[in-house]
Amino acid sequence: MADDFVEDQLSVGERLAAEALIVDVGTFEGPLDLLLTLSRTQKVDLRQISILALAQQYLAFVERAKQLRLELAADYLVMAAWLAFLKSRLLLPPDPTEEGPSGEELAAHLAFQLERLQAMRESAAKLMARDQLGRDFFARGLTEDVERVKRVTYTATLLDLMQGYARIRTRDEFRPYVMDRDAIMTMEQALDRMRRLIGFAGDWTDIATYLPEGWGGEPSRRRSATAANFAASLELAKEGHIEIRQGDMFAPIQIRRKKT
Amino acid sequence: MNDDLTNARESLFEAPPMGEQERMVEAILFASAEPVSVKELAGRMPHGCDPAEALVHLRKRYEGRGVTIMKIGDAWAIRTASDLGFLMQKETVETRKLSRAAIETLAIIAYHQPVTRAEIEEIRGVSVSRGTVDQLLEMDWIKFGRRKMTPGRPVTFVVTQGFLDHFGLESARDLPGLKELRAAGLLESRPMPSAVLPDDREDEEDDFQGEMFEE
Amino acid sequence: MNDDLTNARESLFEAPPMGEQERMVEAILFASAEPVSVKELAGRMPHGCDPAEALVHLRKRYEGRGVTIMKIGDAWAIRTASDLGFLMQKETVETRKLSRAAIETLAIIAYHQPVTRAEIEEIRGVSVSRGTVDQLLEMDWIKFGRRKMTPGRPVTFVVTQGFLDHFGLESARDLPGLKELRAAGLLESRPMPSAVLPDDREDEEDDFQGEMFEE
Repeated sequence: MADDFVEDQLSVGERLAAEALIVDVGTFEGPLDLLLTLSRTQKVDLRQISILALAQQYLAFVERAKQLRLELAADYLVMAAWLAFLKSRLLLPPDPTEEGPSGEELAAHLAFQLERLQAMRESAAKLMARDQLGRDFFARGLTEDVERVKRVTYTATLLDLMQGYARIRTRDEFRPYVMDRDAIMTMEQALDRMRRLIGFAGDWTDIATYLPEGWGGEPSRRRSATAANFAASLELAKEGHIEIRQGDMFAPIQIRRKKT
Repeated sequence: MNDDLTNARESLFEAPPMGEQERMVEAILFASAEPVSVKELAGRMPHGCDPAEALVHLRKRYEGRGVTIMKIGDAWAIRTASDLGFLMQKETVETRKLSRAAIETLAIIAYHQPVTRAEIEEIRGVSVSRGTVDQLLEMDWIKFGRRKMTPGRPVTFVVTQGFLDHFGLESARDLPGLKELRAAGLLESRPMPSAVLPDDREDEEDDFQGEMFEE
Repeated sequence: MNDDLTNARESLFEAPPMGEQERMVEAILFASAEPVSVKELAGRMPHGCDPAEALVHLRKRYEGRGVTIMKIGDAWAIRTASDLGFLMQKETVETRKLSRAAIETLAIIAYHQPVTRAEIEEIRGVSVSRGTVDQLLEMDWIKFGRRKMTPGRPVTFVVTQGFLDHFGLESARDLPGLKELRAAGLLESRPMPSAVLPDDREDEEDDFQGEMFEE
């Protein structure tokens, strides 16, 4: 009689608690959080918690939520299904043919997860209870910034120097090509001139003597005119107008009109 | 064989006396709001100085004073004694209130570091929102650590010097209750006994693979 | 007439010992972003404190230390000891390439020394800025040579021993000529009949070739 009364009282109390939880359902951070909250009603160390009792509490909670037509998020229902499975494993005698971990192993892991989450919550609270910078202890208010003194040193390599010099000294060479024509004699020019002169070349004559006036002095001009004259001579020889000979290596090249 | 060279150098640039070095460290630490590493101290002090030794002396000198010399990671800073915080209402900075999720995530990172996002989610039993991680990153309390050498090479999170500085910790080893947690095995990552916890995605995959091979 | 009240209060709230007051002043001065007046100190410290006296003690304590307690106007602050100001500087040395104008000017001086500014400008085809010459003088790569015995007696520039040391040259005469530069591929331009300066070593060889054809 008295026992029944107490039990009734408890069940009323439990029902109220369950309803209070359901009202709070939005504040739970998922099924594990809810399980941790439920486990507190067992008023025992988490290491001695009855996972079976906890599973029953959770399933009762979900049942109650259903009756109240409360939408529970999917993960709550997944957890309910899993706990129902766990419950059956814990209650039934172990089936030796069944694969996988035993109900006890699964229960132990869930207990571990709950204990770990609880431990992290407590640690977080301890951490936040510590003296904090800017609240309990303070950094220097009047800091002196480290002044960055930048010293710049300049450097150059010998290569830079030589390239720089070469750049200045060859600047003139970058003028348009046509501007340098005064130092260039083309083969056509030479040929033109030699055709006119060749009639007078009855005897062997050094090709250098055919250089036009003003092209024998400055090296660049002389080089160009020499080359043009030589090329023109070859052309005239090919046409059969003259003959060419050279006595020795580096000896003067001589031409004369071909006797016809 | 390098000793000769070292000795030669030392005689060439004689370091200032230790008392002077202590003054220098004192001046540098006083001037900075941020912790200063021993390396940086050495870099700013004259050649041949031993800031580590100077710090030992300096630390002793400030014991019980209104400010203390604190070690934060591998750096040093001067902070006011925490029993005098009540004098500092004017300097108190209102810190942004952190959500419960952010505080728990921070604690998990601090106690379990280096830790992956999946591991944080396993411990908390819910997914970690991007905003939470972003907020902690922004506060410079956490940073990315090395990638884990597990499939997918996930990034990990670790706490920063700023975190240590904020909570007055010399290192993450000094976190309150760390030893007890470790002794209780609560910092181990213990896998689910090979089966199906609904929110454990990794295990599901493992099981799937296991089944494939078993069949 | 107020004394009675004050006394009554003082006995009611006993002021902390002077050592504690000193700690408080130390912490406040340390954490404050601005110098703090005695009045403000008194306002922040517990009733009955005597910050002025605490300051006397604190000041003495910091005598000869790396930081000093300084009076600024009618307020107090902790500041770096004046002899340690050099620690608040961090010198970074940055090495930059010499500007093109400076290199060209330097090259002309090296190849044509002693050379006047007007001559440099003639060769470069552009005016030489004072800054460029000053920079080279400052680097100790050029110096003033003898004045030219021409109207106006202009100063000349020559390269220094520092210049030779930097470029690893025995003398400026060791500088490679245009011909060698070309052989080394330093001149991209085709070997063209160039407007040569009479002192150009290259010409010696050109002439030699020319003579071949003359014979």
